[in-house]
Amino acid sequence: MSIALLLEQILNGLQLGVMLFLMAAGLTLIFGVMGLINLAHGSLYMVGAFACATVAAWTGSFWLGLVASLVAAAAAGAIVEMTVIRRLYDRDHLDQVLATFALILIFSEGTRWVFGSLPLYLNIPDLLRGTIPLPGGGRYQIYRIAIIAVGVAVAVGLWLLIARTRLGMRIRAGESDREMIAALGIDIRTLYTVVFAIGAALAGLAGAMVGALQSVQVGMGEPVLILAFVVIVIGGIGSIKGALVGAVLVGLIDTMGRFLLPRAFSVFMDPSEASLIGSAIASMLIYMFMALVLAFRPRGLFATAK
Amino acid sequence: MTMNRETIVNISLALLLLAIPLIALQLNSPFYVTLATRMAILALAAVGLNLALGLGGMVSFGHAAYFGVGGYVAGILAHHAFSGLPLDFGLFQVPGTNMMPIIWVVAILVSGLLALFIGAISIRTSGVYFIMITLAFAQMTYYFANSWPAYGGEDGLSIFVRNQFPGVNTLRPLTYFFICYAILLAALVLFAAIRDSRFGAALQAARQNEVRVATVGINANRIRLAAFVISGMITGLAGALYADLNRFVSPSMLSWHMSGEFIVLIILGGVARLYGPVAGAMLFVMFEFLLGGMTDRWQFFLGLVLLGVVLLARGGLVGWLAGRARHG
Amino acid sequence: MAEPILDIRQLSKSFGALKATDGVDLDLVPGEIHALIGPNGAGKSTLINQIAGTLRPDTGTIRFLGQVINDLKVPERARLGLGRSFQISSLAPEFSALRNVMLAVQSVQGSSFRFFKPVMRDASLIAPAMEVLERVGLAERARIPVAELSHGERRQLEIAIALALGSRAFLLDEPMAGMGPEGSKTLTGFLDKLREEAPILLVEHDMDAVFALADRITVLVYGRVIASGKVEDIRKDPEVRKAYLGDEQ
Amino acid sequence: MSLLQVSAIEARYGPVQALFGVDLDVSEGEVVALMGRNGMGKTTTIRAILGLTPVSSGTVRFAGREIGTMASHRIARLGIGLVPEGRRCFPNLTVEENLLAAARKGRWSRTAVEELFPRLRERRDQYAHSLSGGEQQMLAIGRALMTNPTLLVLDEATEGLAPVIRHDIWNVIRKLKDEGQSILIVDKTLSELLPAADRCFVLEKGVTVWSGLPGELTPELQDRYLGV
Amino acid sequence: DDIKVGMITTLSGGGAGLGIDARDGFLLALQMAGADNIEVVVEDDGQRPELAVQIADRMIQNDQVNILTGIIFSNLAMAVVPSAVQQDIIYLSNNAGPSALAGAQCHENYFNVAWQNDNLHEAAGSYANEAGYENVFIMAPNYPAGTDALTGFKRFFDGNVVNEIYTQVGQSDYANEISQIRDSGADAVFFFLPGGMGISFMRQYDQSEIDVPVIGPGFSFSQDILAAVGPGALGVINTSQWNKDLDNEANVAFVAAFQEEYGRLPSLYASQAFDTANLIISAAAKADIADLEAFRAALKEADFDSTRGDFRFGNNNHPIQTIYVREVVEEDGVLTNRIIGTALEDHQDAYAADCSME
Ligand SMILES: Nc1ncnc2c1ncn2[C@@H]1O[C@H](COP(=O)(O)OP(=O)(O)OP(=O)(O)O)[C@@H](O)[C@H]1O
Ligand SMILES: Nc1ncnc2c1ncn2[C@@H]1O[C@H](COP(=O)(O)OP(=O)(O)OP(=O)(O)O)[C@@H](O)[C@H]1O
Ligand SMILES: [Mg+2]
Ligand SMILES: [Mg+2]
Repeated sequence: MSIALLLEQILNGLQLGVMLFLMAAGLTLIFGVMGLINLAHGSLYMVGAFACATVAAWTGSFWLGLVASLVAAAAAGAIVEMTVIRRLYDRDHLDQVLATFALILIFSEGTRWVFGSLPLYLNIPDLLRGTIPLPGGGRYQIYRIAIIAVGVAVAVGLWLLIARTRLGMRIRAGESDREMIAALGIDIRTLYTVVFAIGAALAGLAGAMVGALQSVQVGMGEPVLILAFVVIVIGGIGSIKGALVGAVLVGLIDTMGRFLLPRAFSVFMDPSEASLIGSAIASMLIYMFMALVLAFRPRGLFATAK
Repeated sequence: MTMNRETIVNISLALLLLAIPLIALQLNSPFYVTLATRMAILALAAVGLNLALGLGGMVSFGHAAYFGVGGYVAGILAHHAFSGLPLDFGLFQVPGTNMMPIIWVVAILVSGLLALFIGAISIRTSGVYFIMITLAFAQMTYYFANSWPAYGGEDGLSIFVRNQFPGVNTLRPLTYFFICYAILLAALVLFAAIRDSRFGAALQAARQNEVRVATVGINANRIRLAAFVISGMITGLAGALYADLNRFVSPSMLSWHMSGEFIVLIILGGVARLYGPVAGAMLFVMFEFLLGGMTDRWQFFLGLVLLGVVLLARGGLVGWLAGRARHG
Repeated sequence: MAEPILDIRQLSKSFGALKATDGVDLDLVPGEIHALIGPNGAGKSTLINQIAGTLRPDTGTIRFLGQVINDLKVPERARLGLGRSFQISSLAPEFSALRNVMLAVQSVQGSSFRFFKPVMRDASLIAPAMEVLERVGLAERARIPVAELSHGERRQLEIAIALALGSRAFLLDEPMAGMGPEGSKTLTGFLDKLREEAPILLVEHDMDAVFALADRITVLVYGRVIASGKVEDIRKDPEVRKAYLGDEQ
Repeated sequence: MSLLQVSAIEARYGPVQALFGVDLDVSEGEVVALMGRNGMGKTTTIRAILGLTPVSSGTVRFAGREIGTMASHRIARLGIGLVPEGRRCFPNLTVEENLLAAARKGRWSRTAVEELFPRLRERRDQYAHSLSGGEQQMLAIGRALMTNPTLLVLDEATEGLAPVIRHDIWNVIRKLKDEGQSILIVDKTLSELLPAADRCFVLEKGVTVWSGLPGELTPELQDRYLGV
Repeated sequence: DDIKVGMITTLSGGGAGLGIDARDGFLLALQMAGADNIEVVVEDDGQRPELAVQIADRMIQNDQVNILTGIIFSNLAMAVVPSAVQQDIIYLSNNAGPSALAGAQCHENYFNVAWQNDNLHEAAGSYANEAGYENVFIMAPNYPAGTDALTGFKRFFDGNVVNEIYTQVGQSDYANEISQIRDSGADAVFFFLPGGMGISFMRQYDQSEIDVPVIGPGFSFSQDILAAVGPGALGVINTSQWNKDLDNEANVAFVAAFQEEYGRLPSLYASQAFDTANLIISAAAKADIADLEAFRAALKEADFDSTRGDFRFGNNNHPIQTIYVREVVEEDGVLTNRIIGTALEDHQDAYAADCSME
C-alpha cells in the first residue's frame, strides 16, 4: 500500500464525511432545534438531486441546476413544514416518526410517478472536471475537493448563524419553549418554516452535488439518511459542531474500514475469504462505533445543554 | 359484570380476525386465510413492541432484529433438520429440528438474549438517542445476515416443508392460522397481565417520570431492561411463525422498513392499548392488500392514509372506537 | 442531643469555579424540623441533591442512620429511608394520586418484579396507600389523574409518597412554594405533626412557615454555613438579616 | 383611559372550562392586582390575555385594539411583557442570551437589567438550566423588561425568592409604578401586594367576584375570597 | 385447457426498469403470437421477498395459476421458487439463475430460460484470457450473486487476480474502490454491479480518469441503463447471450416489434422474457397443461425460435447456449452494444453435474 493510496483514502473519507455533514446539519438543526425527528429529510435530498438533474438537462448548465436544487428543496421543505410538520411539534417522537415515514412513501412514490423508475444522470460541470495530482503520485478528483470546500464553508456559516446571531438564539429558545418565545413577541411559526427550509436546502444541495457523482434515482436518500442519523447521534443532537465531527469520523471510519479490514484479514486467511469477511465487518463498523460512543456517552460527543 | 367500551371493542376485534379465514373458506378464497395468518403474526410482533414502546415508552426502531432472529432460528433449525447435518458450534453440535414447539422455545431464548445484550447498552440512552441506537443495532444484524454466506446471505433461506406441530397438519392453512391465533391470544393475555401488575405499574411510571420512580426506590433501568427483553422475546416468536408462514427467511425481515412497519401498526391501532397491535395489523394488511390490488402506486396512497391517521385520528383505531385510555 | 439520623461533614461541591457547597456541616436529629435557609443561589437545592443522591459531592461524607451513603445511588438511598420532595413537583402525570402512592408502597414491599397479580385488586397495595392519602387529606382525590390535580394537591401528594416510603427522614425543597395562604396553613399543621414520625430538613423561603415550624435553622450563603442555631438567635443575627432576611423583619 | 379591558371572557382547556366570565381592566400607569385562591383562574386569565389559551367568548382589548383572536407574538408586540408562572427561562440559552433573544428597544437594556439584578451579571454566561430557582425568577423578570412593555404582567413573580430579594423586587415594582409603568400582578403575599396595588380584582371559580380598592378588601373579604 | 400464468416482477423501486422490460417483452410475445389461450396476471413485488412470497401464495391459492414467472432478482427467486415448484407449479425463470437451483436443488418443475448466474461472468473470464490480461482487479457486491460472479470469473480466468473486493449491496459511491484500482497496477478491471450500482461505478470511474480497461457482464451495459452510464461506457467490453444485432429471424422480428410497440430499444431482460413467453406457447401447442408430465416434456424440448438463435436445455433445465462478447458503441446518438466476438460456445453451467435429473 502506497502513501498516495492512503492519502487518497483519507480524502475519500473526508469527502464522504463532508457530504454526510450537509445532510446531518439540516437534520440536526431541525431535529435538535425544533425537537422534530424528520425521517423525510432524505426525500429532500432526493428532491434536490432531481431538480438539479432536470434543470441541468433542460438548460445544459449544472450551475443553474444547483440553484434549482436549493430552491426546489427549500420550497418543498417550506410546503411540507406548513402543511404537515407544523402540526407535529407538540407531538411525541412516535407520531413524528410515523408522519415523516409516511412522507417518505409519498415523496418516493410521487417522484417515481413524475420521473419514472429509471435513474436520471447529471454531469460534473466542465469547470470542476478532471483530477489533480497528489503528493506521492496519486490523483484526486477536483469535483470531490470542491465538495469538501463547500461542506467546510457551510459548517462555518451555520455555526455562526446558530451560536452568534439573534436568529440563532430565538431558534434555540423556541426549541425549549415555543409558547414562551411566542409570548415574548417572536413569530416562531415563520421562524420555524424558515429554519426547516434552510435545512431542506442543505439536504437538496447535498443531493445535487452527489447526484453528479452517482445516479439520481428514487430512494437515493434513504441510505444517506440513516448514516446522517448515525452522525448526529454520535455528535450529539442539536450540535452543529457535533454534526461536523461526527460526520468526519463516520466518513473516515467507514472509508478506512472498507479499505483496510480486508487487507488486515488477508494477513492470516485466504484473500477471497478475507475480502468477504472484511467487507461484512466493514459494513457494520460505523454502527459498532455508534453503539460504543453511546455506551460511554449516552448523549453523544457534544451533547447540548438541556 | 358490565363491560366497558374498550372490552367490547377488543372482543369484536378478536372475533373479526377469527371470522376472516372462516368466511374465506366459505367463499372458496383460501388466500385470505394466509392473509389473516399474516395479520395475526404481525399483530403478535407488534404486541411485543407495544410492551416496550407503549407501556415502557421505549421507542425501539429496531424490533426487526428480534423478528428476523426469530425467523432465522426457525429457518436454520429447519435447514439442518432437512439436510440432516447438525449445527456445529465447534465445541459441541446441535441437531436441527422441524418441531415447532422446540423452534419457538429456541427463538424466544435467542431473541431474548439478543434483546438483553442490545437493551443493556441502549437503555442507558433515552429519547431520540434510544430510537437511533436501537436502529443501529438492528442495522448491524441486518448487514450481518446480508453478508454472512452460510445461510444464504441476501438470498435468504428456504424452509422447504413447513415445520410440524405434534398432532396437527400445519400444512393446512387454516390449522396454521389457528396456531398463530392461539399464540396471539396468549400473548395478549400476558400483555394485559403485565400491564396491570406491579411490574407494569413500575414500567409505566418509568415512562412518565423516571426521576420519580428512582426516588421511590425502584431501579427504573432494571424494570425497563426486563420489559425490553420480554418484548424482544414476543417479537422473536412472531418472527419464527412468520418464517413458517412464508416458508422462507431473508435479511429483509431485519430491515429498518420492518421496524418502521411495527411502529406503524401500533400507532394505527393505538399506542399502549391492549388490542392496538391487532387493530393496526388488520388495518395495515388490509390496506396493503386492497391498495396493492388497485394500483401500483399504492405506497403513495398508503403514505397519505398514514399521514391522515397521525394528523387527524390520534389514539389510533382503538382510541377512536373506545375513547381515551384510563389508568385507574 | 439525640444521636443524629443524618450527619453531614465537610461537604463540598463545585461547578467549575463556583463553589456551590463549601465545607458544609449539618445534622438532623429525631423529632426535629431543621430549616435550611439562605439567599437564592446559596446552594440549598444543591445540598439536598447531594443528600438525595442526584448529585455527587466532590469531598466530604454523608452519613445516614450511621452508614456512609456517599456511594449509594438514588433508589438505594430512597430504600434506606431518605424521602424527598422536589422544588418543582415530580410525579407520574397519567397515574391517579392513588397509583402514585401505590408505586411507593410496592417499592417498600420490594416487589416490582411481579408480573401477574393486578395491582388494582391488590389490597396489600391499596390499603396502605389510601391510609397515607387520608393522612395528607387527599383521600377524596385519590382517583383523579395527577395531571388534573392543582399545584397544592401535588405538593401534598409528594409528601404522601415520601410517607408511604416509610422514610426515616424527609428532605423537603420549598414545599410551600406556590401555595396560597390556606394551603400553607394546612401544610404547616401537617408538617408540625410529621416531625414526630421522622425529622425534616426543610428548605423554604416562606419565613412565616419557617419561624412557626423550625426547631433549628441553618443559614447558607455562597455555599457556606454562616449561622446555625435556635430560631430566636438566627432571627436576631445581624449577618443573617443582612444577607437574607432584609431589614424590616 | 383604560389600557387593557377584559370583558366577560370564558376559556377552556380541552373539555375543562376554567374561566366562566372574567372582567378586568388596567388603566395606563396603574398597578392592578389579580387575586384568588389556588386554581381559581388567575393564570388562565393571563394566558387568555396573551392568546396562549384561546378565548371562547367575551372580548379582550388592548391599547384600543381587539386582541382576543390575535396570535400570541402579535399581542406581545403590541406591548405586553409576561413573567410567566413557573419562570420558564430558556434552559439551553445563557443568561445573556435569554435577555437578548426577544429584546426590543427602549428604556430597559441589558445594562439596566443587570443593574437591577447584579446576580444576573455574575451569571451572564451560565446556561439558565443551572441557575438556582431564585436566579431564574430574576431572569424571567429581566427578560420581560427587556421587551420594554407598556403593560408588564407578573404571575407569581416573587415565588421562591429570598425575603431580601423579594423586598428588592417589590421596590422595583414600586419604582416602575412611579415611572408610570402599567402592571398587572398576581401574587400570594398580600402584605406586600396590597400596598403596591392601585386596584384589585378577585376571582373565584373562573368568575370575577369582587373588585375595588386595596383598602376596601377587609379582613372578612380576605378570609372569604382568599382564605387568609 | 387455458393456461394461467402469474407474472411476479419488479415494477416499483430501484430495480423497476428491469421488471418493466421483462413484462413488456413477455406481453409482446403473447401479442405477436395471438396466444389467447394464455391468460397472464402481472403483479409488482416491489423487490421485497416477503411481498413476492405473498403474491405467489395468492396467485396459487386464489387465482389458481399453472405457471409462475417474472422474478428479476435471485433473492426473490429463492424465496418463491422452492415452495412453488413443490406445489406442482411450473416456474420459468426469465432472469435470475441462482446456483442453488441449478445444482443439488434442481427441480423438474423449474426451468431457467435466461442463464445460470455464473454464465456471463465465466464468459468474461474466458474473454480476459483471450485479450491477454494477466493482472485483473475484480469486484462485486457482497451477496450470493456477487460471490457467484467472482467465482464464475475466476473459474475461467487463468491469470492473476491482484485484488478481489466485495462492496456493499446498494453502495453508490466507489471512490474507495477506484482509489484501490488506481493503485493496484492491474491491466484490467472486471466488475459485477447490477442496476444503479453499476451506473454509479462507471460514471465515477470515468470521472477519475483511470485508463485501465473495464470488462463486465452484459447486465451492467444493457440497453436500459446505458443512457444513464453515459459516454464513459463507450468501448467497454461485456458479455451476453443476446444482443439486438444478433442476426436471426426471431430476433430481427422481436427488435423491430419491440421498438414499434414501446418506442425504445429492447434490453437483455426484454429478450429473455420474450423467449420465456415463446417457450410457453411452444409447449402449449404440444401438450395440455392438465397433463403436467407431458407439459414438462414439451417445455424441455425448447422447441421455439429463440432470439439468441440456438437454445436448448441441459439436464438441469438450464440453458446450454453461446455467449458473445459485446462492445458499447454509439449509433445515431444512442449508446448501444455491438457483438464483436464469441466468448463461449454451447456453454453449460458448472452445477449441472450436481443435479440428479436426466
Ligand atoms: N449544574 C450546574 N452548573 C453550574 N452552576 C450550577 C449548577 N447547578 C447549580 N449551579 C449554581 O449553584 C448555585 C446554587 O444553586 P442552588 O440551586 O443550590 O441554589 P438554591 O440555594 O437552591 O437557590 P434557590 O433558593 O433560588 O432555589 C447557583 O448559583 C447556581 O447557579
Ligand atoms: N393545562 C391544564 N389542563 C386542564 N386544566 C387546567 C390546566 N391548567 C389549569 N387548569 C385548571 O384550570 C383552573 C384554573 O387554573 P389556573 O392555573 O388559572 O389557577 P390559578 O388561579 O392561577 O391558581 P394558582 O394560584 O394555583 O396558580 C384550575 O381548576 C386548574 O385545575
Ligand atoms: Mg433551590
Ligand atoms: Mg397560577
